[in-house]
Amino acid sequence: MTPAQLYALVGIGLFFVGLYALGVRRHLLPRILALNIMGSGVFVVLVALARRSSEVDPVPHAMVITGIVVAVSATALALRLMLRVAHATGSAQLTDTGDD
Amino acid sequence: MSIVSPLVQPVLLIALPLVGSIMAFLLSSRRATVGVAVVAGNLGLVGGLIGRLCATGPWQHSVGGWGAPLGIDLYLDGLSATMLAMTALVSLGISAYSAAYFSATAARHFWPLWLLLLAAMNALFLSRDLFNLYVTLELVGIAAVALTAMRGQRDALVAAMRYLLTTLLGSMSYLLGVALLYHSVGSVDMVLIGETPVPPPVAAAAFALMAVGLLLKTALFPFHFWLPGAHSSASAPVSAALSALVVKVGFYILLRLWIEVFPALADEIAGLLGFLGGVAVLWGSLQAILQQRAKMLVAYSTVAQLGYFFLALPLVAAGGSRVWGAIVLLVLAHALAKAAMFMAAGNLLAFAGHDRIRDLDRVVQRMPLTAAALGLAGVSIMGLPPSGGFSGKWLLLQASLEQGNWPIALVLLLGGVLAAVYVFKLLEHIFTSGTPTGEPRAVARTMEWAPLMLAIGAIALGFLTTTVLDLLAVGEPFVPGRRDDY
Amino acid sequence: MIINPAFSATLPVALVASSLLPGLIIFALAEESVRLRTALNLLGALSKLLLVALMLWGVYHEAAFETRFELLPGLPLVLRADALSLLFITLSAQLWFLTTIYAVGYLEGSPHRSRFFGFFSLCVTATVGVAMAGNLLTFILFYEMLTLSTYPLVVHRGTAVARRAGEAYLLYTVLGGVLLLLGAVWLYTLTGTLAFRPQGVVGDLDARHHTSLIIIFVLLIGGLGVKAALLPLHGWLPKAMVAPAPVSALLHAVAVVKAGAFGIVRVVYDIFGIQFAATLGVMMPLAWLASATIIYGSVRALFQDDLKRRLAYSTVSQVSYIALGVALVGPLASVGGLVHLVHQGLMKITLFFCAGNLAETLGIHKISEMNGVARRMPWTMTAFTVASLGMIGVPPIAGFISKWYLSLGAMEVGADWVLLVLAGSSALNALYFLPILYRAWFLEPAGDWPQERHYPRAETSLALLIPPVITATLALAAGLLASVPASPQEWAKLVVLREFLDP
Amino acid sequence: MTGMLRWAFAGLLALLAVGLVSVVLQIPEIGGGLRSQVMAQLPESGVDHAVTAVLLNFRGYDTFLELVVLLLALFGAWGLSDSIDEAQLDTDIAVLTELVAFLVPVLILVAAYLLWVGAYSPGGAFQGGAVLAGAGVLLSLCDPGWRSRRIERTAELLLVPGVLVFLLVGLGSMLLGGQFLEYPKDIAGSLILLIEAFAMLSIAVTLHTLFAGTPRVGGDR
Repeated sequence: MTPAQLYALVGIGLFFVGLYALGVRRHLLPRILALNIMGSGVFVVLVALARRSSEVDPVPHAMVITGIVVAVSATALALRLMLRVAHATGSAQLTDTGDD
Repeated sequence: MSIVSPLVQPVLLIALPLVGSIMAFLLSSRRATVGVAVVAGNLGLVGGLIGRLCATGPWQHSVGGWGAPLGIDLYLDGLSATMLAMTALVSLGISAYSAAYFSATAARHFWPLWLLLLAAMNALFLSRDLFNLYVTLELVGIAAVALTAMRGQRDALVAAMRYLLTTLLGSMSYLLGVALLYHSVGSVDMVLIGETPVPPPVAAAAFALMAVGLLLKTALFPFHFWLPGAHSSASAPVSAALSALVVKVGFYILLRLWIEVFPALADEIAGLLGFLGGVAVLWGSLQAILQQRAKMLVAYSTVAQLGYFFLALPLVAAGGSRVWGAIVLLVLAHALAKAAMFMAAGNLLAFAGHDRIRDLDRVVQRMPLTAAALGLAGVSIMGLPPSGGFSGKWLLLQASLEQGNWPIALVLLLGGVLAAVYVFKLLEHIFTSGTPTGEPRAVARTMEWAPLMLAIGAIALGFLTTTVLDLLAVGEPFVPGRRDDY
Repeated sequence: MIINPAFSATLPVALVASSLLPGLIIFALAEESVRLRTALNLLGALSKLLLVALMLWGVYHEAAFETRFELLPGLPLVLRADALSLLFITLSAQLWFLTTIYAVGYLEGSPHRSRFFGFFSLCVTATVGVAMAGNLLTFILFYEMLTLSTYPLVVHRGTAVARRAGEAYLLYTVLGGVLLLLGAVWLYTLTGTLAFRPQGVVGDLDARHHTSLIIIFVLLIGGLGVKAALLPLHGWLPKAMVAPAPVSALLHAVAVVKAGAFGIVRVVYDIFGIQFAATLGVMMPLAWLASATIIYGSVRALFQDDLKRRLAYSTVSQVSYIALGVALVGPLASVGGLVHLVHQGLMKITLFFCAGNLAETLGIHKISEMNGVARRMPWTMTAFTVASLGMIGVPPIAGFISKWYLSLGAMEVGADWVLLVLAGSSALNALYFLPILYRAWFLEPAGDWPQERHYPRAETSLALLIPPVITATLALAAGLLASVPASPQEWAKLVVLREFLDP
Repeated sequence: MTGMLRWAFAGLLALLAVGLVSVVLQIPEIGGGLRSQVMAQLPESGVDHAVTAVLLNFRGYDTFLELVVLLLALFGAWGLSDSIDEAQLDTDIAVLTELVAFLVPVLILVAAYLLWVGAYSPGGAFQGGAVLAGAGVLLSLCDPGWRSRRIERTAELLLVPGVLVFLLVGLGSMLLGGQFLEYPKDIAGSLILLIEAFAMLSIAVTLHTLFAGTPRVGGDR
């Protein structure tokens, strides 16, 4: 296994750790973080596999930078929304009977 | 390629609403005027594009002049043009409605977001680049969530939060699939990937990740859990946009993947998706029948109607590429009818202050145009003639009987009956005489006319079936094996 | 005969538009604009009559009227006038005109009249479309439109009973629509066409498809049988009698049950072809079913005290004469069935108009309240009497002609048991109509009428009185003048000649 | 979620992860992906750094849309801004104030450098913008009201030029006969720097507004 592949596997690991936390945690903050960790996992996969040969492929790097900005934007909105939800319901969790 | 007149460039479909959005953000008044003008202009542009498309065939626009795989290609064929036209038409109805619906305070939040959503959907329908599609998907998702949350009520906030988590999860799954594909092919251009051999396990994993992500966003049963809450708790024009347009976006990408990238793999999961679609039709319809509130009923109806798109996939897999035409017809018919229904339901809510179905008698009698919109949209949702819903269902029924696929035929018919039950659960209140209670709030005329016009559109689609199918066929998007010979 | 092709293509559209446009305008009218609404209604009805007359003349001289429009790939919307469609259109156009007058009088001062007349016009539009449908797709389109436009009329009163009747109506008709749709699409996958053609379109199919064809036949007849109130699909019809009298007229005589019966004729003649249907072995079961419905409806009618319910069950019974005539597979029986399409319409609309008059003028809804009513309302009860005697089959009223041809036809094809059915039915008709006539003419009134209203000029409002008198006269004339050219009987013979016997 | 379910969920995810790992190991070697093409076209791109060339030129359209995403998030947050009680921080910390007084000018310099250096080595608008936004957040931590007192007007106007300049350059290149964002070769480098400069400012202000400010801007005046 090359180091690039190893890093890619770490990325996969991050993705699933995030997914696990997203499924298990109830509080919204860890869930938003979990999505960020999943995103980081994907970004690591993208960048790591770009290094498999001696020549580094720059395109995935550019994609990751774009992806990070998108993730940052989404996270910002998610955090604001979380604050509003906490403000409106008194708890930063999604109750199962949350709609209505 | 370069002689395309500057007035009908696809890029303008992104630039115009984007500029409109920024204007609506910076202006301190007249937001609605700007918004409606921009959306009308968008419709004009789409009309011009379709004219060009029919005259000269499909064309691509290589952003930056590089071309795939280095650059990003925009691509316009009959399928993307049809989706753009659907978006433009429905958006105009929603915008006209919104101009009267929102208070000045709400309008300053609504218009920038809504016009950006339009720009994002246009960008998405024009893109052929899987990574660029990821960016546009995020744009659409974030805009949709922000619009849902904008109403600020508790139920809307909670639903928006759930929607956001779901849509972000979907994007992550999709992006991981794109990452696998990029590193196997060295391109994110759909057509190039489709032409390059990919090791089967990699292709399967990538397709599975992308499909799951898109299904989450398209709310196919059992991924529909977020939809009824979000679609019913948003403000009426937003509900209309979500149900009519936003959920279709994920389905569109899935469709493109199916045709361009993974035709063989897709055929293998057609059975599963068809099954889930069938369950969605029945489950969504039953839930709709059980609802006590009008907007919830309409939202569950969306769950059911989305099911039809997937229900038909086994028919495609069995060699009926004509079936795509029927599916797209259903997508269009649902967009028009469902937008009309949500806006009509919004009128009931605005008029009476509630949308409890039991007590609607007192309301609908005094809003004949809204009642007519509900009725006509209902005709298309039930799949009765003449309507776009009927044409689509007829063609699907025909395909399923030709292939001897009786389960699909039966679900199609049963779904129609169940739809009749929930549609008439709403409609029968139009004709019963209730005694008005309390002083109702007046509803602006445009808020009555906008849904009616869209509902009439859903009916008119029944008479334009062959025209739409001809437009769809431009560039032969559904013919397997057709490749860049333009 | 050669006519201008543009004219020949426009006429069917104009015929549809003559009620569609007034209907759509009426929806937009304010409740108070009574004059404009009435004017539009009558204008539409009159122009339709005029157009029908034009078309009758043309078709009699073998002109072709046809309009097509590509609706689905390979499946056009076709509006076409042939002898059979004109038989139906002429009936519905005339009766629509009279029903409009009647409805204007009947609903005077009641709420939601714009809505009512709007849907009323749509309903007739759909009927005309059903009649002129040139293929099964077009037929289904207008057939469903008929369902949708009649529903608001059935629930027009807005009461809980009306809502339940509406639900029953929808339940039956929506399920019927599903059967029809399935049958039609299935048929299309076998034949590649849904056109109505003399001798049908399925005769050339390979014998291995015959089982499918039998199932398709059952599906189509099932879908149509709902509106034609064939046993056991008739349940909605007696419930729907809660609707106002003009709506009952529409349901029972002008539009709905007729559309079902007409559809059965079309499917048998122009989809399957009557000879082929007979070789498939589906005609005899249809004849049995029709006979069973005839007897069942009559027996149920016997036990109803509510006048409109009795009339409703009578319709269940009488409409099946049409199916019976077709199902016997003989030219004479066919003439009997087809002519009954018209005759039943004339007689039944008279009966419902009269029932409405009794309810409107005196508040009478039950037969037991009708003692001596003929003295108070002689004109109404004369019309009622003519129509009921016609139903029984007393010569020289229209109903006699129908039964006469049906009997001849039954003997022609050797189905002697049908004579028993006809005789039994006539006896039952007499049993449930004669007591009404006896009460009305010969018994003393019990006292005050339940809810009497007085009118200065006649026993009731003229708008309510004139239509039943005209229809009763027409029913009498159709029998007396049966052999005059262009009488219903002669026109039915023309249909049979052109569609049934021509090679 | 109960304990058993958690374990089941974890087990399922582990299975999926193992499956995906085996898939990743099967991804074929494709010789540096698009590197050779990027390198071949690099001289045409107007910049010397490959990643910047991809970001701002070859896939400049993605970056353009990325700025739109940022703007969108701001619009969304703006729609949610009413009636949130902003957390009240204890801002009276001498150390922090000292630190900020020293750091902010440095960070501004770093941002400018990052923007400049992006043309030939790692760096660029987003990195510079993030650093600037960080400086703004630091300022907000010790003085939450600084922005509204000093530069609110300017800040609001700085939210949109990133997208607008990008769009204008793109449409302008179409007027010159090219495709969208097809920069004329001889001035590509200058155009990219122009785009990046405005993008950096907009990114910085947007990020700062999203994470530290109360976005109440534009038409609210």
